[in-house]
Amino acid sequence: MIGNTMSQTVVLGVIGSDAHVVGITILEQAFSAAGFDVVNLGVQTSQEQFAEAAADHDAGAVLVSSLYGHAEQDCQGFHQVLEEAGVDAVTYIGGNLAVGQDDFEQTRRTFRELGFDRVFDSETDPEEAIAALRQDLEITPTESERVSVSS
Amino acid sequence: MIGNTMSQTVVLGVIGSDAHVVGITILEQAFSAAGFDVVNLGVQTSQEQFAEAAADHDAGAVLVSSLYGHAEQDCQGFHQVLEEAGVDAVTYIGGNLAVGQDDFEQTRRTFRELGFDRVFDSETDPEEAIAALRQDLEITPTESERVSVSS
Amino acid sequence: MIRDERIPSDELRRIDDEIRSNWETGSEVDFEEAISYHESLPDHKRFADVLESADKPLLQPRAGVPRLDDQIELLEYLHREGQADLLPTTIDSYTRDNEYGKAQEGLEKARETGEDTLNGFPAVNHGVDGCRELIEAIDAPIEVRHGTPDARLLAAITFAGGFQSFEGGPISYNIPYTKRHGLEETIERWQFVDRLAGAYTERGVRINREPFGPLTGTLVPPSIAIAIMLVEGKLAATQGVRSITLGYGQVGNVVQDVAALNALQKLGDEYLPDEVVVTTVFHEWMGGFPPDEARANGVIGLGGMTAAIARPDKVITKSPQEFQGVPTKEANASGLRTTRQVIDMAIEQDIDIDGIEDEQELIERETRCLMETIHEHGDGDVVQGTIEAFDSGALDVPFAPSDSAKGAVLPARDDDGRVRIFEWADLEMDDDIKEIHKARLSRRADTEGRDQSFRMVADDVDAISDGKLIGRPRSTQSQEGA
Amino acid sequence: MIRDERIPSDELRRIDDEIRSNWETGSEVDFEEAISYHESLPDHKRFADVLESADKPLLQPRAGVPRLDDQIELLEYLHREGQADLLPTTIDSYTRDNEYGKAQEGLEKARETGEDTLNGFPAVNHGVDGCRELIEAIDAPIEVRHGTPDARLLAAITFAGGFQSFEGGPISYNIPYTKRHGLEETIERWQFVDRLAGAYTERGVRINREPFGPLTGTLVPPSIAIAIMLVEGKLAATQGVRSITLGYGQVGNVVQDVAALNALQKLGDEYLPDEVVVTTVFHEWMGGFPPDEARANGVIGLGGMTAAIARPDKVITKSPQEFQGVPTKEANASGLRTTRQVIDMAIEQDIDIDGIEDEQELIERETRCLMETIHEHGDGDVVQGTIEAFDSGALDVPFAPSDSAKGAVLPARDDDGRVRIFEWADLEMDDDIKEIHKARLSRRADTEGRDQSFRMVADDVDAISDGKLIGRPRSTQSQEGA
Ligand code: B12
Ligand code: B12
Repeated sequence: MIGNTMSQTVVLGVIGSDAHVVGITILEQAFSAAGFDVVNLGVQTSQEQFAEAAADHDAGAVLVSSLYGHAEQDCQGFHQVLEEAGVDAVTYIGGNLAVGQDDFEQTRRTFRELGFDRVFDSETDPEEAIAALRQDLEITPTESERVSVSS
Repeated sequence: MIGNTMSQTVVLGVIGSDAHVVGITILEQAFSAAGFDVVNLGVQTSQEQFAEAAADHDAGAVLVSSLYGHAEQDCQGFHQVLEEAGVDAVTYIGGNLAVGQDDFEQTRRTFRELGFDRVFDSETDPEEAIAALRQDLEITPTESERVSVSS
Repeated sequence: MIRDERIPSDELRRIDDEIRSNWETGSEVDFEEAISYHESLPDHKRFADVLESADKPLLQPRAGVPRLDDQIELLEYLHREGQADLLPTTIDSYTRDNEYGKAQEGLEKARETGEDTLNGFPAVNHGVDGCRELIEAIDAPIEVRHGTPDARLLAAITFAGGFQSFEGGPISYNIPYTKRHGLEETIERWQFVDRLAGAYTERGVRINREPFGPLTGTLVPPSIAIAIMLVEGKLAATQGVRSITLGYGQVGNVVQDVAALNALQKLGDEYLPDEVVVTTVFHEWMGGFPPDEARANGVIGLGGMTAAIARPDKVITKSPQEFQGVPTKEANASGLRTTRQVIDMAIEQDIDIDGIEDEQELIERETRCLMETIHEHGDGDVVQGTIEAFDSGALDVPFAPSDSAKGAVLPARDDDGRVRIFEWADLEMDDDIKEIHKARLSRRADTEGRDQSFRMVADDVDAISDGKLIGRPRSTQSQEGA
Repeated sequence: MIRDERIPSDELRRIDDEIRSNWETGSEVDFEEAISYHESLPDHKRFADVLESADKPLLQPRAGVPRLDDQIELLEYLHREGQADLLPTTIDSYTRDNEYGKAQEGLEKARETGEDTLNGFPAVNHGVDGCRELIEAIDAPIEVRHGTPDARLLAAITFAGGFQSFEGGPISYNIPYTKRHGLEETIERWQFVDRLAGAYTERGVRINREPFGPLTGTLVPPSIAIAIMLVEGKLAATQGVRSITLGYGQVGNVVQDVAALNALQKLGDEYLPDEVVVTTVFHEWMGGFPPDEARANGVIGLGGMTAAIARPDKVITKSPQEFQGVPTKEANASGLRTTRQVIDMAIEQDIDIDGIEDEQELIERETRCLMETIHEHGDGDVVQGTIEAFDSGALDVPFAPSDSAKGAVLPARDDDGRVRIFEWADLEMDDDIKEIHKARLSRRADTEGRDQSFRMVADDVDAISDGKLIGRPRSTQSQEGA
């Protein structure tokens, strides 16, 4: 698994039955331009499809997007599924993660507890996520490993 | 003083150095149309001018308008001045009575304590004030008298 | 091979029986009884009549919460405090996926915890009686709004439940809303929905149908949206629908928006059969909103202004909290009142803007090109033509997540902020029209001193949420800025 | 007899000495030292330069609180969170009445209790040093805004305190703001203010002067406002002012507002001497606001839209809390951002509305009639002409509380919502122009099936706060309503 932690391949998709595609279209573009290999699974991607693609491509990171407000339900057990598929990647989630006008810190906690290494709100500029990923993949791979395993 | 309590004459003006004239222009019009005799003192009227006009015309009611946010200072001691001039009229105040975004119930209390029989906010339709005055002048003159004396 | 033909009555009945067995509440539906129920409703709850007889744009928000009592309270609030003329019931995402079991779980969880665990009202689970309770509680017409590729059971239940307006269509609720549903499949399913609405219509209950005009909500060129509206309108008319509201989502350029709404009404009247009453609905900006309520109110204000000039029959309002998530009822009502104020202040004014006719003519010509190619692709049949045209890319929608559309066409704003086509891919269009777009876009590229590229598209996607209409590069912005 | 002539230097010095003895802080002023102070200020705090070189409308709110630290905090907030380009310091009412003692009491009470016991910033009491602390703390130009008939001491202190822009004028801060000050008196006093600004100007410190265009804020016919702006501009120019911003308050009809702003700039350039740089400022609706923030945002949105089309040099924004009282800083910033969003979305668009030229021509003709009558009343002297014209009623302002104006002219909206004159009283105007107004108003009366009367005026006064532009009688409203 050691070789994988430095993989520049990023698996990207919108989880559940969410069809908001514009955000990941922009993200795909931005991560590609930043030199990552992006596998864009598109919208309405299941947990299993994320896991399969991440395993197939030895992904260094799995980026989950959700806009429509069902992210919490859609991500239950997601990290279990990844683990079972032997995926050991940094996991990020971003977008509009709660139904309604929630407090983001609360939302962040919820998704951290579900196992995501980083949680981004919908004001996130792609550059922020790129900077974070550069750091997580190259500078502190072991720490991010620890976090995703302890989830 | 008994004869005066039923006077249909209304003295109207804007107190202090306030120059907002549009409201009293509308009020003058509405009270006249409703059959009252209106003495409109205009803007920037002092406490003494109100008292003098009310005494001169045996006014049944004194209607004070204030929009610019200094009403509380401008009305300190007003009822004293009226009393000294021998004015025994119903007193109303209306308009925008506090500086800033105050709670109106609090404002109402303040001006009731200063001696006004009724306190109106700036959403007041002239018809409401007319209805109130009809009631105060014709139906319960003694009660309104009591209130204005006990102030 | 599926064609644009009316579903025969026996077939209608067969499908109806079949789909009603998909969830327990399906058995509550009795068509004859439903007709009498609709007949018992007062005039001011008859959606089509209220909409068609209005003499200024009626306002309608979006709103849906899982529990019935909450939904009643929410709609009452929006009617009273937001002065909404027409009300919505937005359906949750599980129902849109026909996952009635999951919706039931969510509904039960909502009932237990009091939290909104679904992003809408699961009308199928509430059943006919639940819907009727809602219809009876609210003193205005209510429309079902959703995003469901297969809305047959939802239609059967909500029509019987007293709703007289139903949003969506086989393209507009497929291409922007789902990845894997084929167009042939959704057309067949929506033919049933329309046929059912037609069956009510024949019995005097004119169910209003409203294709979803904004599509992906993101820089959709007007002619593409209008062509799809015309197709869905025709399909609905074939099945007997007689009250059709064609939709359009604001792009933010006033001239283009007014021109597009004019073209939509004109082409709607032209392309749809005479017996159909065609109305229009204008959606306030459907793309990304600013993450700031004050700025969002500016976006809403521009929407209201556009509506005051174009005078569509209906306006779907946004709330200042659009960016953040499902709005509070207060924010939702506030979007309604901001819009109402702007419309009512501007609508009595004579505001004739130059260039609207020219832009309208361009939009009409483009739309006719697209309608022509659909006609040709289908050898005269609009169903086959639509399927084939999407398949070949001759018809396409920008940012379409669906596998049924190429999603290869890319829009960008010109120097005046009108949405043009930057990447045509295989979209069918006369060459001289393409030249017009190209010229307008290269004028913008000149202004900005940069090449046309995906960067420009991405900048345009973010522009309104960043406070501008046109996604200028940083350098130009600082040059022109104060 | 006072005339439009420049105050001689020795006279300027004499008055200056005299008025500076009215309050203790007056002695802090030292002209030469003040010039060096201004020279030490960075370019981005030079009001006239920033305003005149802007290439899109700059935004400025209204704001003033009694305590210096609070005022700094407030302006920093509006600059940062409201993205205001220019900042204000609104002066309290006691200072406007030259009651520096009462202002002092209020200020001390504010310092003790932390409450805002004054409705503005008592700049005279804060003195030169207090003003400079403010100027230094804020990274943008700041204007003094007030409403003071006799603003001589305020000007002396704030100019020396580093402010480079000063609102008001002898008519615009008299007629709407006070009952008993004679025009002759206020003109004389403002000649001093302008002369002082002119003295700074001669030394290279171009103090910007801004006559208050909205006047009573209530349905002021554009030509009346423009004529008064021209008079005040001329008076200021005579005293040596070289940067003049003429003002205009939104009436709410887009065509009339754009036409008026165009006319204001054009006539300003024409009537004022060439060496004056004339800019314009547009005030968002200055009359009664809706008692509802959502609706108020609609009013603000329409203001932003109008500004985007007319492109004045500056816009004074309103807050959604205008109705209620002095706004919180958050509401104030939100009015700025709503306006900014609408302007930035609309300003790059080509929005040419029909009829603007015609309306502009009418406004120009009316304004010329008024300027002509002023000229005649004063035998060529604009000071005497203004005094005499107000005295005869040939020049008048609707709803003027001042004894110096007849206040007999009454405006009403026509059927398109443009402000016309219903009661001319003695206002000077060519008969054919009066006929145009009459025809437009009788068209409205026909629409409404009622006579022209004060009722119509009163309905128009309330209309915007009631959610409409035109004050239709209830019956017509229900006829047209949905
Ligand atoms: C356009 C839009 C639509 C279009 C989508 C078209 C399409 N297929 O893409 C349409 C109209 C079809 C639509 C439908 C729906 N929508 Co919608 N939609 C929007 C809207 C207005 C803009 C979204 C957008 O494109 N933004 C522009 C892109 C560039 O930004 P973005 O998506 O936020 O992505 C950026 C960031 O979030 C971040 N990001 C996103 N994901 C990730 C992941 C990672 C790892 C990282 C680091 C960053 C990141 O980076 C991205 C690029 O900058 C938003 C509100 C808003 N934001 O203004 C609502 C919104 C997202 N929609 C919403 C809803 C509820 C729905 C529906 C359920 C509505 C309905 N009842 O019909 C359906 C859902 C359909 C479905 N099955 O998914 C809600 C979600 C509510 C919530 N979360 O609480 C929102 C917030 C609107 C609202 N206020 O109610 N919608
Ligand atoms: C027009 C206006 C002006 C015009 C006034 C022209 C004139 N001479 O009349 C101008 C531009 C000159 C002006 C100046 C100022 N104004 Co001013 N103005 C307004 C505005 C926008 C509308 C007022 C109006 O005409 N309304 C229409 C009439 C019909 O309604 P009305 O006045 O409210 O009156 C009705 C009711 O209130 C009620 N009513 C009123 N009095 C009474 C009395 C009784 C007994 C009863 C029963 C009912 C009643 O009935 C009336 C008829 O329906 C208000 C805000 C608003 N309301 O939207 C601010 C407002 C009143 N002004 C305000 C301020 C601060 C000022 C200034 C100090 C501002 C400044 N810093 O320059 C100066 C004061 C000058 C002075 N010496 O008075 C503040 C007051 C703040 C507060 N109370 O906390 C307000 C609320 C604006 C704000 N949000 O800051 N203003």
